[in-house]
Amino acid sequence: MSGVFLYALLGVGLFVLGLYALIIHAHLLRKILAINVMGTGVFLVLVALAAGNPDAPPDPVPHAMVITGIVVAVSATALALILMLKVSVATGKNHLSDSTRD
Amino acid sequence: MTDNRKTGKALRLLLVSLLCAIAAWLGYAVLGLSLSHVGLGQLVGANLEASGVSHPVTAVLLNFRGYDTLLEMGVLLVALLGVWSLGGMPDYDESSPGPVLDILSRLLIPMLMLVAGYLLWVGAHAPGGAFQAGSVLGAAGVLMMLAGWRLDSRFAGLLLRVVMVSGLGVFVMVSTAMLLIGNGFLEFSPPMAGELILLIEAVATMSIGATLAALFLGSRPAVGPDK
Amino acid sequence: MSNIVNIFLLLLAPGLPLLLAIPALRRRVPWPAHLALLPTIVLLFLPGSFSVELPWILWGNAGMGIDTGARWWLAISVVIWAASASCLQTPDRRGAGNRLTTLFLLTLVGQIGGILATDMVSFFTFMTLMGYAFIGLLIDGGDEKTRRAGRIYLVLLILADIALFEALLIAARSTDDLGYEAVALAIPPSPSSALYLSMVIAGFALKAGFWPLHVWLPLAYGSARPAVALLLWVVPVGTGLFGAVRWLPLGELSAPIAGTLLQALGVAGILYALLFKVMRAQWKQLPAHTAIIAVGMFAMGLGTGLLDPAVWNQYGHLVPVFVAAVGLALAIMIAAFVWLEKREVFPSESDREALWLERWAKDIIRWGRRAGGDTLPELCALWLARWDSFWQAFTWQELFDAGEYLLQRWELAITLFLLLGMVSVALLWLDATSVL
Amino acid sequence: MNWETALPLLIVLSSLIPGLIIFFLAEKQVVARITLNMAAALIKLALVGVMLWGVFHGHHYEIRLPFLPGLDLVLRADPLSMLFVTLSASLWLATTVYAIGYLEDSPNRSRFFGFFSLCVTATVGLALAGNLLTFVLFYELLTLTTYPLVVHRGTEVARLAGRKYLIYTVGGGALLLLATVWLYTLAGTLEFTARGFLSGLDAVHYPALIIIFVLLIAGLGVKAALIPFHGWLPQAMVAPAPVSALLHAVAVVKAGAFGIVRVVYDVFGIEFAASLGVTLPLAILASATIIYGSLRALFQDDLKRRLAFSTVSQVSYIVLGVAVAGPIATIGGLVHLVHQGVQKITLFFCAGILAETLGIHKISEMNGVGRRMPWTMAAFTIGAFGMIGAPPLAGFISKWYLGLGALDAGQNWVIFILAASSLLNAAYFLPILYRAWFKAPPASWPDERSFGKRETAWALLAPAVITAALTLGLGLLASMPYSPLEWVRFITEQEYAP
Amino acid sequence: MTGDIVGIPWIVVLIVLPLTGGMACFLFPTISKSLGLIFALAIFTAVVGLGWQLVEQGAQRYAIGGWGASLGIDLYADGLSLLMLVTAALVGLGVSVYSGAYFSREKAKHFWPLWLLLWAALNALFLSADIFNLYVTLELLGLAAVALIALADGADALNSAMRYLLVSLLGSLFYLLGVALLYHSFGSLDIAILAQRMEPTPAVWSAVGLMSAGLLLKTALFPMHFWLPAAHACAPAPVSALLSALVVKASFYILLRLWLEVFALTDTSLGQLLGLLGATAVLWGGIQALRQTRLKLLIAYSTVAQLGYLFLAFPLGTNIAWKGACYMLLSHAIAKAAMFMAAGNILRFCGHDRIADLDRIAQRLPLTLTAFALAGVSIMGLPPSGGFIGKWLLLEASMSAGQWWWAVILILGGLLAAAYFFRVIGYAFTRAGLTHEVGVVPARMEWAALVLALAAILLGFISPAALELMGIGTPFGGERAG
Amino acid sequence: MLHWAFDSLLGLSLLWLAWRALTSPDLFKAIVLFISFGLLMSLAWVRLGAPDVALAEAAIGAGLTGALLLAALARLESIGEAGRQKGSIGETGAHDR
Repeated sequence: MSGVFLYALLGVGLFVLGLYALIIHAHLLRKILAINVMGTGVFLVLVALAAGNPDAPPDPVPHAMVITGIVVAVSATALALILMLKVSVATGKNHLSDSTRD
Repeated sequence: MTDNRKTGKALRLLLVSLLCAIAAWLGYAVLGLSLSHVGLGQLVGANLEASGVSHPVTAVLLNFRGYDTLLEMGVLLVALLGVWSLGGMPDYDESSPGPVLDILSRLLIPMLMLVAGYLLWVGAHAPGGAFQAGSVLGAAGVLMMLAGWRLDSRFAGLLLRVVMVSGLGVFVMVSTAMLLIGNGFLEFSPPMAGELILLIEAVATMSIGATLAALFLGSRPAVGPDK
Repeated sequence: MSNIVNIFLLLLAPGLPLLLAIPALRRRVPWPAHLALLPTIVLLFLPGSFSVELPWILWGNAGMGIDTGARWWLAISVVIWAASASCLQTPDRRGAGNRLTTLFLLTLVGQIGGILATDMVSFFTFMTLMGYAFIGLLIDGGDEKTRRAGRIYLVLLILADIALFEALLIAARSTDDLGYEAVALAIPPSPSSALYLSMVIAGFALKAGFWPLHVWLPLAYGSARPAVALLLWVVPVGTGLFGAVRWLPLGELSAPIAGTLLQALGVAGILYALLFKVMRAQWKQLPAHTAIIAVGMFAMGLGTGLLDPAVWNQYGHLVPVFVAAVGLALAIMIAAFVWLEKREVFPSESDREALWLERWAKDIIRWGRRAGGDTLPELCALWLARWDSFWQAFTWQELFDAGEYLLQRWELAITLFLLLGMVSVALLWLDATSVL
Repeated sequence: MNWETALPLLIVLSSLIPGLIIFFLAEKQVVARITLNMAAALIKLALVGVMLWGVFHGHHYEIRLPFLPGLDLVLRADPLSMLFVTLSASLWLATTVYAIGYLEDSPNRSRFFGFFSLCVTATVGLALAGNLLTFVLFYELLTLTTYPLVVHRGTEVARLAGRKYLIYTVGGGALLLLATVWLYTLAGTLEFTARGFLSGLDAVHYPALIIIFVLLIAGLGVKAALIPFHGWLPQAMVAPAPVSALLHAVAVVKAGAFGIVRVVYDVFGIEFAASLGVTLPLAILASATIIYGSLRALFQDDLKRRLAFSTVSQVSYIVLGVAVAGPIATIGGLVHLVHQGVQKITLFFCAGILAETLGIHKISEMNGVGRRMPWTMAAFTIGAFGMIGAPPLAGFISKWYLGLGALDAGQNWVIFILAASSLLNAAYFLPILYRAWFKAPPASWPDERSFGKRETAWALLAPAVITAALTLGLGLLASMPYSPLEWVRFITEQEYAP
Repeated sequence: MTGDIVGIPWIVVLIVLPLTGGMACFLFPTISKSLGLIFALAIFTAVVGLGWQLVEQGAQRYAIGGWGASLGIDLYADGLSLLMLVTAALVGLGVSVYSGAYFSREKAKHFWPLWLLLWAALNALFLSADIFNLYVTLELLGLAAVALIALADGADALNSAMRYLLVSLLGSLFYLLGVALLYHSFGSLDIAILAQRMEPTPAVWSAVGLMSAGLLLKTALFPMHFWLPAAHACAPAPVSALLSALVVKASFYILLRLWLEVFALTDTSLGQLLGLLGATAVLWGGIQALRQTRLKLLIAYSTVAQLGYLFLAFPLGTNIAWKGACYMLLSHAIAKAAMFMAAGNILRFCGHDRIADLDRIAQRLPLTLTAFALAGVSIMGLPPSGGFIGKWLLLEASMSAGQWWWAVILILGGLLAAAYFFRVIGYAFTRAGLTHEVGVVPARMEWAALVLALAAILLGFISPAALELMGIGTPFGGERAG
Repeated sequence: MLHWAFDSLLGLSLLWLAWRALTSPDLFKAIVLFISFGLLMSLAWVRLGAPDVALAEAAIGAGLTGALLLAALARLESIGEAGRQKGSIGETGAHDR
């Protein structure tokens, strides 16, 4: 029972940690990593709480949701990475630059 | 300069404390959850019979909440489209892999394919399923590409696109076909539900594998601005 | 039948000159100025008083008609107009002859219409037409002095029109019918009768050149061309006097203050003209001063009428005769002078004397300039240099320099003064009627 | 849809549709454009004539279009709207003729005439508006359709003038909208009703109503060029002369004034407004505008600018007439709506003719112009005397009723304002006339165009002469049946009927 | 016949059609242009069909797979969904027509499948009644949008696409965490069931906060709008149109749904906060737009401002306020799409979009400028446009709620909008200092923009019907609901 | 008790790995740490009774994502080098390890 909350809290921790990293790092690759960590945190909250009742088998719906989420995450990561590369090629920088203002 | 650093430090401190507060609040909220009424587990269990598969997660993924999965296939396709639209098809010029990788890949790839097949099949009643199988297949593809294998350009056209699209396509087709035979959308009648799910999963596995491999490949654009 | 002829003639008397005033219509007409007088002359010989109501015109109760008083006045006018028209037929010097004729005819329309009008609004309308057309006549082709006279008269005319307009409004408030008699009957009991009287007196005093508002008269007499000089009495002065008689509720009302004031004005005018002008023996100015004296006498008469209605009722009918007589006399006098001048009896003299009205206005401007134009801009420049373009539009310097015409400037001064005056009058009046 | 419903719509459409078609005509299709323009103007006038007759005989023309929950778009013909509609339709015809002459050979004529027609559409719609919402709609439409006309020349000056115009009018529109919504939430209706629809409201709302009144007047005052919202008007003079003419005489300025009339009579109701104590401040504001506009006009050397400030001054007569709050003053104010329009359009026509024929823009260039262009200056003279209020011209009638009405309502101070204004009007118009008629013409004009024997193109001169004749006719024959004065009396009888 | 049409499960058709279309265009890139148009028309027809169905039968609930909530996923269509679908269909059709001429062959190959999948995501999102399903659609939408932005070449576009991707992912994760909390609080993902079981606990408040934050980030409400101007300005013109018109509205729609049904909050302090942010957005966006020197950036900032309007309904919370916001949303979508298209035309014509050098566009590109101006009219909220209706309703709501300050914001926002749009229009009349090379603008692009702009104006005339349609299934509560 | 200890240990290592992965100055190290994080994560999924998720995490979350990240890093570095060689792009952050 307590393990459930332990993992759920861990999920929250990962989420906030990822958020922190996302904000403070400029490097795009790090940002992408941070987003992934955040995602894992959220998944952890979902799944951990699904195992709430030790007597019954865990709720499969959050599991399915997380699997969906993982696939979504990898798709997004793939797109993000290639976009990052393109940005790097185009600007020579691997962080975002604000160049829309004349 | 030092001022900047100071303000930067102060800002960071502020951020940390803010995030700590958020974490604390979220933690409090999570701890406050009463888990006495469990989610849909029992409901899933009760309807498992009608789903056509015996493994609850697969049942949820492909039957109860199959629509999510359908859209998820769409997400994969969009990611692929995005990657392709950014760089087009990747370049074929690649340094040759080392001998270790070469041998390893010769050994690993057939095994991975086997694993994928197994996962797909077992998914109906035990952990496993299309995504896991697909990703294993994808891993095999990645390995093959690391080993220098490239898709023959003859297959890079329509055929490749068909493979990429097939996962989503078959899913949509089958679901819509249900509509046409008088069921609801995505409503698999129990007698053939298992078969249909397997069909969808099989095609999806192949498609997912191909897509994941293509995503990997696509992440290697040519250097320099491409027009 | 005869009635229709009468009405036709009544309409034609101002109508024909009006039509002829349009250059295109008189292009092929010989002697248009004389021709224009024809219906009026015929009208003079129709017996009896008659009148016609004109529906649709203005607000419905306008009318024209002729009675004994009007007939006298009309007769003398026609004579003088005919004389003037004869003088008009001089060779065209500056290409303005065409326009001069137009103005001449318009003035004619105004004057004849004014005489024939049976209600105040029509009279006012015709008189306005006459006034402005006459100014045009006066300054058209005139020299600087004439123009100055014209400008002064223009200002007086505008003021007069305003005053008379107010008077009209008061009258209209008292009665729906703006015929002379109806007004004369309605005004005495009205609470605004004092205001009405003062407005009417002010208006006609301005129009007719009562002392001390006579300044333009000598100027005009001195410099206007003969045709115009002949008309000076009949047109602006005479019509003004004629109007005053008609508009004032003479014989119905006893107004001691107004009466005394008028008498005083009359006496002052006469004395002024006698003492300061006639004594100087400027022969050429004689008609002007004669006119001033005549106006003064007329003012005395009016004052007496206002003081004692009974006297007016007894002798009022003589007024037109008097005016007509003076008019005729003046016309003859002018004709004589014209004749004399042609024989170069008088040395040409330039009257350099500055007019008080103009001097006064110029002083105001000068003070204003000194106070505002010289000191303020310096201060402004000091303080507001930064606000360059925006504020400069509003500096006093700009304000004064922008008005490039003298005329405009002193109109402004007068306007301000008049506004001030109006406010004080208004305050007095409101105080009197205890509105406040 | 029967005839009585269709007519208001048809009147609006009669300029809308041709306007839209004109946009798509090529520059070269001169004949088609002229035909379309003239036909539209004539048809509109005919329709208005029919409607005028109908309204006089008690027919009820109304069309409703559901627009918002609980609120319809309403086009309705009542006597007051007919006054404005007739004015717009007739002067549109005149201005169209004039504009055809004026814009000969200039670029972008299709755009110009298109917006020109739309502008009239907006004006007519505004006149026929049966509730405040519809009014607001057309009011904004008017802003939008006049803007391209103001910047038509496409110069930097025009752009800046357009900007200023917009800042004022859009701002005004916003205030109007705010007030309208507020009013709607308070009263639950916006239908124009003779003698207002607010008098039944709870006294708790009176302070709000006063604020609403102020907002409404401010919003409308922008177009009516009440001080301190008049700043756009002189700037907008960069527009071509027909636009200025339309802007001043018919469309924009009048729309504002007409709106104020509507608000005071048909929204608040004059008695109710008076009991709220808002009419006196309005009258004072109008008076201040009258005097201020005239004073500013005195110092303008640019002819159109002088006329513009004159408009600032003159339009406030209408407001003043309304604010004095009495039947006779109402007659004066409303009739001035028409009279000022006719007079001012004459003056602008003439100013345009001078600019177009001789290149004269400044008063100081006008020496002796009467000799060169007698007909034009004759028309100008009539217009100017009308403005001064000399009898028997149209302006005299307005001034007469204003003054009489003020006396009648016990607001004696107003006649002093009228007097001062007349004086100032004379002060800024007569010098022009003096110059034009009695000064010697210069050796050559700034930019003279030859029109053969005639003094200028007939299409330019004819409208000016006709409106000048109208100025005379409207004054002289003021009591003729169907004259504006008679019509206004008809309106007033309804508004003040016991 | 009518029964047949009404009987078709249009809800499903609306999702399947664009999905199929996307796949078809992907498979057959050479004919993607014609395929895309055909599918666009078909989707439009389907929306009409659904509308008919809703009118005939009221709000529709469709249980996918026959399971029904909360085991399965339900689709739900009421007036609000219909509004969004119609918005998407109108803009989508316009964009489809426009894009047919806009993109080169190479780009079109990528554009059409992405666009149709994006449309699928939109339709799925508007029809979903399941909060996790909404997450999936959000992701689909976000990725498609990112890919579309990146279709524009150049560093700026890539930069802004990247930023948008990160923001979008972050927002989705916030949302997903909220979903997790809600699911574990109430054991269901269905909106209706959640609404029944709703009770205020810390977890629910956290979910409200998280989901709102995530969705606001995606909706770009001030101060979370930082990513929007660049993204919307750098994207290809039709994509800008889609983003401003539809994509940001999608997350707003979810927020609205949650707010209206799930959270049904009586405590309005959060609503006041949203209103305040909205008001700030209106002013800030307006002022920023006024300061821009480039046309597309101006329009993008205008979007920031206009999004602010939508949030003014939150503190008011009345039926009429919601309807006003929704009408605003609809007309803004259409007008803004038209405006971006017009800007695209101008960009192609002049080769730049510097406002001060527009160089007599009024003469040379009249249709486009007309489109721009008409769209501007709606955005400014001048009558008789759709924007006016929205503004009127919001004004009415705020005045009757006695919260007049929102009315003032609305008015000020309109004034600002007028200021920045007329700045553009003013320069369109003048001659620029230097003349530019003139590009060819296909007539199709001009007309697409113009027709959409006209639609934005015409929206003003159909409001009674539109408001009635919007009210199917009473998504905004009763007429009197406070 | 043992479960407790295991869970705590697992949790702490996950947190530490995540922290290191996100803060490590060397990008390559960071990615490797992230992959290990993913693998450890699948252990956690198993502990939570979600073997399906564990499988997916191992295959997709750790495996494929890791491969994608590594490949991306490699390309990023080569882009940086190319930029440096060309000399056109002075500032590059590819090597901020």
